[in-house]
Amino acid sequence: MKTAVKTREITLIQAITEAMDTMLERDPSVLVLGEDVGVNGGVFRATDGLYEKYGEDRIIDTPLAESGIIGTSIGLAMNGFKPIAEIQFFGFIYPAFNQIVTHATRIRGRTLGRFTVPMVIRAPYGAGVRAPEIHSDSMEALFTHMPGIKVVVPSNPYDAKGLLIASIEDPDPVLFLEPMKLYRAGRKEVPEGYYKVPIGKAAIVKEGTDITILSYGAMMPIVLKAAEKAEKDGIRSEVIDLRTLFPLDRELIQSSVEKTGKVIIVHEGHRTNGLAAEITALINDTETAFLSLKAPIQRVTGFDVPVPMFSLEEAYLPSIEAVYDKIRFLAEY
Amino acid sequence: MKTAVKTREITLIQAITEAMDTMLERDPSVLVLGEDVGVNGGVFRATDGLYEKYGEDRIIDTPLAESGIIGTSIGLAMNGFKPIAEIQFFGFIYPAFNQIVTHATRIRGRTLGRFTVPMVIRAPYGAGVRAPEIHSDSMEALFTHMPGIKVVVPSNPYDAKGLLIASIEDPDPVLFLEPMKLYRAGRKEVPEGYYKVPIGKAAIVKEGTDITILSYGAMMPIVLKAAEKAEKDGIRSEVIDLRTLFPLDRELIQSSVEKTGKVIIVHEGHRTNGLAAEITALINDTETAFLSLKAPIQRVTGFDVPVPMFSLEEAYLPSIEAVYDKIRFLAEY
Amino acid sequence: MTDYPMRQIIDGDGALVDDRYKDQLTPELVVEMYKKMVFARLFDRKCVNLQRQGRIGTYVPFEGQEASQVGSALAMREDDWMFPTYRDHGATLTFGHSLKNILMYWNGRYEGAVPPEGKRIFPPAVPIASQLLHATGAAWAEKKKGTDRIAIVYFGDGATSEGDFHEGLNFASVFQIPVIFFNQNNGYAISVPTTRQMHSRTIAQKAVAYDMEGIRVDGNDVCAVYFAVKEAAEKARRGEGPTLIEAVTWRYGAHTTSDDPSKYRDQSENELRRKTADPVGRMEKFLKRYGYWDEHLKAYETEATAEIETAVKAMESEPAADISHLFDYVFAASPWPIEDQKADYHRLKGGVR
Amino acid sequence: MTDYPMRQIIDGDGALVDDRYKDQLTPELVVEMYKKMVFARLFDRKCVNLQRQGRIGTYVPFEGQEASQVGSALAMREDDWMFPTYRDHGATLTFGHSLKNILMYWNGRYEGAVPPEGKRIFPPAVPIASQLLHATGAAWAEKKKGTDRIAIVYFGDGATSEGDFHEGLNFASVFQIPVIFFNQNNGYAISVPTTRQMHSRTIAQKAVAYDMEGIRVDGNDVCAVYFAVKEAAEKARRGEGPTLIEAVTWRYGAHTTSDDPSKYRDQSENELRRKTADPVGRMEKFLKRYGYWDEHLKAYETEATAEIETAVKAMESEPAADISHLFDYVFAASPWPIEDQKADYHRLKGGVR
Ligand SMILES: Cc1ncc(C[n+]2csc(CCOP(=O)(O)OP(=O)(O)O)c2C)c(N)n1
Ligand SMILES: Cc1ncc(C[n+]2csc(CCOP(=O)(O)OP(=O)(O)O)c2C)c(N)n1
Ligand SMILES: [Mg+2]
Ligand SMILES: [Mg+2]
Repeated sequence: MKTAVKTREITLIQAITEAMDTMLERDPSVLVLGEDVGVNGGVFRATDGLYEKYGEDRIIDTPLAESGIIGTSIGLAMNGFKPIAEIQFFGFIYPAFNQIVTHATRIRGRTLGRFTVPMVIRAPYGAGVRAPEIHSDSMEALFTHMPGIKVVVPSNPYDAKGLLIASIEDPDPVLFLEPMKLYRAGRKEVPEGYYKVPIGKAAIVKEGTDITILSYGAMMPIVLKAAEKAEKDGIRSEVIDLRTLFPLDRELIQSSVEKTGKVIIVHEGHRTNGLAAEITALINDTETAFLSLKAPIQRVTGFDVPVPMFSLEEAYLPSIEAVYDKIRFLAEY
Repeated sequence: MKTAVKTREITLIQAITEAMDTMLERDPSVLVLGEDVGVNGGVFRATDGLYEKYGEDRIIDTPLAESGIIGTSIGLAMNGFKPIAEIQFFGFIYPAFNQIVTHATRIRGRTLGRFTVPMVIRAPYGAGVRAPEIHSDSMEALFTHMPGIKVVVPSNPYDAKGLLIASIEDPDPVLFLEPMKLYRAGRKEVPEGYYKVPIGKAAIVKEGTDITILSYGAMMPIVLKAAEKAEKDGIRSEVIDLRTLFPLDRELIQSSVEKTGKVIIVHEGHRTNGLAAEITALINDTETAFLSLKAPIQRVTGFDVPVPMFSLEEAYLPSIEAVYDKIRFLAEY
Repeated sequence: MTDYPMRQIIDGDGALVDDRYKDQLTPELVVEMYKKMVFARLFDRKCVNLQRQGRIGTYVPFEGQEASQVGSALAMREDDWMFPTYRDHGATLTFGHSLKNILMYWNGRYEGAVPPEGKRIFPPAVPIASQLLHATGAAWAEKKKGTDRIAIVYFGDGATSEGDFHEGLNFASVFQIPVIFFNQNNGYAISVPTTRQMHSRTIAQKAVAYDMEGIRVDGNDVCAVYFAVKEAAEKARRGEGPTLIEAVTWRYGAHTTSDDPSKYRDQSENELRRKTADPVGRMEKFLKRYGYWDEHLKAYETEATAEIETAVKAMESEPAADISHLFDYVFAASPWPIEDQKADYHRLKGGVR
Repeated sequence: MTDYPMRQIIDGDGALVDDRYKDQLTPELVVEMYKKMVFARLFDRKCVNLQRQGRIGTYVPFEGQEASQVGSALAMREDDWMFPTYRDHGATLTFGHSLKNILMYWNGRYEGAVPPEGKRIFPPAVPIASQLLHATGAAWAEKKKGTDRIAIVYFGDGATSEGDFHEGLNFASVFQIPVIFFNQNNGYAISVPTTRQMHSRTIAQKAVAYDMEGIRVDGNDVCAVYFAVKEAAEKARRGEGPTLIEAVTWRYGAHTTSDDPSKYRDQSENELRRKTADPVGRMEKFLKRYGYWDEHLKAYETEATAEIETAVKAMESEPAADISHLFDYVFAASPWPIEDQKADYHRLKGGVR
């Protein structure tokens, strides 16, 4: 028996607000902390209305100090609360790096589970919105390399809400990256109230038999457009939205690769030691997938240069053409 | 005509001291900064004698603040000096992460070359010396992913001196990682005075035809022992010391892989998004290398768990057996 | 607790309230101060308009902070170092930065962070408070070279919460580095008021932690700012170390052009402040009151506007951003990954495979 | 500049120099203080010996700092939070940590950072100053829960240079969090003397930056430390916010067992201090002087030694480190990469492929 769940069309950022709202309501231990998240409702309005609804004890404007935000969140988390710490832009997470890599991720292990850090770090990431300098980084690979934290990146409103709720309920630290470019890029049917999208599961967003394209976050629309273009040439790509970057959904990647034997990985983070490197290695590690490869795996990524000022950001970002080029290359291989 | 260069047998850490001494003497703009590098000569004695020789204006005991050390070094570097900043242990570099990833690496680009940051960050890294907690990290992959910095890791006294001198002369930031475990692990012939080992070049330390083993730093002795053991079974491994992790020596890797068709990559850093992932992807990217692969590339790495307290560090670290196991696996493939 | 009274030389009505500086307030100086503030304000308003018209990207306005920025910049020597934030174009312009380049900065162009040849101006600091350490390092270098050049570094009230603020002041005090920490306390860090940013009543008192001199000054009084910085600069040049200056000011506008200040503050306060404490208005009153006013100063606005318009035109007639700026300035010599990626980029653009 | 005189209750000769605390110095309390200090010292010396014999790894001795550690720990309530550094076993032992576990910590064992059931003791902080924020967060949680539990966090003079020191004090002051920042100024951060670490004459004065109460206390006077912390604790419990306490002390030994202090300081100062200011010796003098001394206190050393020896035996008879500690505690449920790697590890150990 299925209960009718009401859905509405909302944007990705509204979905994020809803996820926090839902969890703030269900669980009194949930807190929101960050710069400008309270009275102002967040610089992107992700926390809009929450301050009014839950008050300053739960929606907390902090001083301007990322290490302070994460460090105190760790203390709150290991003493009974579930902090959702907002980092205003992903490019400003670095001052908190020590607190994340040395503490948030290690406290469970260091104390054999006596103390734990159930917290979510939310941050808008990525280029393409003409933001000021250093506001457009996409350094998720720094965090997938770091043991002890999960990394989640939604690409649509439905996943955003369900994954954020799952992240808040996760007993361990989760880095939740929000594609700034997709915050208001479109609306999608999203259920009211509580539901979860599981962490660690990718999704096939377009089935196909010729080429597997793996991507996530703000690159999904680019990839889909390239795949559609190639479809007109008769090339059927299977497009997978990874959704979680650590741990990766090995089974889904593997089964798709075994089907197509050809793989393109697309991300806007830098190439060297980026996610595409790990996924390439993962496919290589899985003997059946490796043996089914009919061509070298193709990486379409941000370049090994800093994310530029906005006049050059389109040149930096993987383009539809760049993905299409690789599709053609593999189709003809 | 070759001039006879005097050599002596010295340890890796002595070689590092010599490199700094050589450059401090040749170039008055070279400075050494860090915690306990002055009066104390460094907690590992890497700067032993330098304070007495060059005085407190050039060998500078700083306050205990990594962001401060790197941040002021950036200012010194872009105003005419060449700071060698010591981070006492690699695991304590994280408080300086913002200064490195946002500033040291981006200032040349942000100012189209008007300001530059010629500096070296030295840090002892790695496990296996029964150090206290959090003193044994091996997070080099965080830095290979970051545009704008070179990453160098010597494994023997000769390379250590020559690479450090090259790093000090480099016009851009260089992260120079020193394998703590090899600081005093043995002596090697090292020339007196000035010489360089080029950044970006790997070295074949053992030639072979059956399997290529790529590694660096403290793992080199482990790899060599495993290769020797396999040699007794008649398996001829080619062992390559990467020496520079960014930029990698693509040509050498490629030519060896094309010769052997079988590859093992060994590092003590964590597996996911570690160097082995990038190297696997790099081989995959190079069509000739990819096509010559006769078996999946094998990764022998530290696990995706924090580097443990020392009672478990041997379990964490890649062992001779683990490398040997992969050699056998590939030989039989 | 230590008390830091707010220094003032000219009050909101343009009256000279501190006689000690009378002789130093030459006609040239006060007119220069006034003109630079007018120029800065016109420039700032122009930028806000350009942003509204979509001719530049997000912009960070500084209207209301002209006295702090102009006064401090004028007090520095031409060959000194300046480390501004994203909001300090009033300071950098006064200090000799290029109008066109600043405009290009907000147009997302790398040229924007490049100062004119010979000018020691760092790119605007974006990650809050990180620049305090760069300034400290650069000034330390001057000390090591034995020059008497010094550095001034700008930062906001919010910046005082970051660890780098603390590390910068500590390094500077330990090594007695010739750097001026110039804080513009404009009451807000985006939406967060100073009272929520810190529990201390002043920023100046934070200097106590470093046994450093701390000074609190009316940041809307260009003269008070000027002399506070000048004295700190002389002290630094004499080798007597760093100073922390808190200039108490106010931004009239939004945090950036994407911000809506009515979400977090009562905007009517702006109008009150404009009447009673405006930096430009106050200086105009002063000039008139003491006979420095000259009708050609009225015409100066037209002159300044023309100069700004010329720069806008120059900015807009620049060719598109140079793709080499993306690839060729990461390292002195690009390593193969960048070279390869650049070639691949060009191959794709050329349509050849 | 603000002045912070050093509080003392008992001087180096064991004389009561501040009468106000007379009534509160009950026989039970002073004997307890003495015994805990004796115990801590014996434990510390034992550890140094164990390290020399290769029975534990690098160890961080605290001899000389017993008064600071024992006094502060005794002033806390059983159910409070404690955030120690690697050098604060005198405090954690007094506060109820397990002897055996502390020994295991220095034997590279994860069990070492696990406090006895119900005890709110965090693992020793290793990256300097990071723990100030954890303590602030944990105490904030108590405030949010409405309890009157508070937190004490330990850190050294060197730690005051890190950004996290500043951020911790700022957060605590802004949110009026019930946390005590307990600084042990032992004169050195490894080889770097306090005079080189900071330009300020005291650490206590750094509280001015946060309009926080700062207290400077003789860290070798267990009574002065005890009452300073007790008062700060009561204040915090009343909801009146955080306090910064600087306990001025001295470590006799090396920074760690791998350190050679003769490289950077004149070791003769130790002997002088041992004579004139030793925390244990002073308390013994006090007890004798005021008639609290009891011959069974002499025997206490034997008792304590036996207890320590028992713990050492227990530590040494532990089975080898459990490999599951490496893999099974990173996440609540290990994701596949860890599960796979664990399986691979076991496969290799089992010799099967
Ligand atoms: C490290 C870092 N965190 C967050 C931000 C986002 N941010 C930009 S400006 C700002 C407020 C700065 O306030 P203040 O220091 O008072 O300077 P003001 O903008 O008022 O001039 C914030 C939070 C940033 N740029 N850098
Ligand atoms: C972030 C960080 N940097 C460097 C170190 C190495 N280190 C360990 S102890 C120490 C000195 C600490 O001095 P202080 O804070 O005075 O404490 P003490 O050791 O004297 O008790 C240093 C530099 C570290 N543990 N963490
Ligand atoms: Mg401000
Ligand atoms: Mg100390």
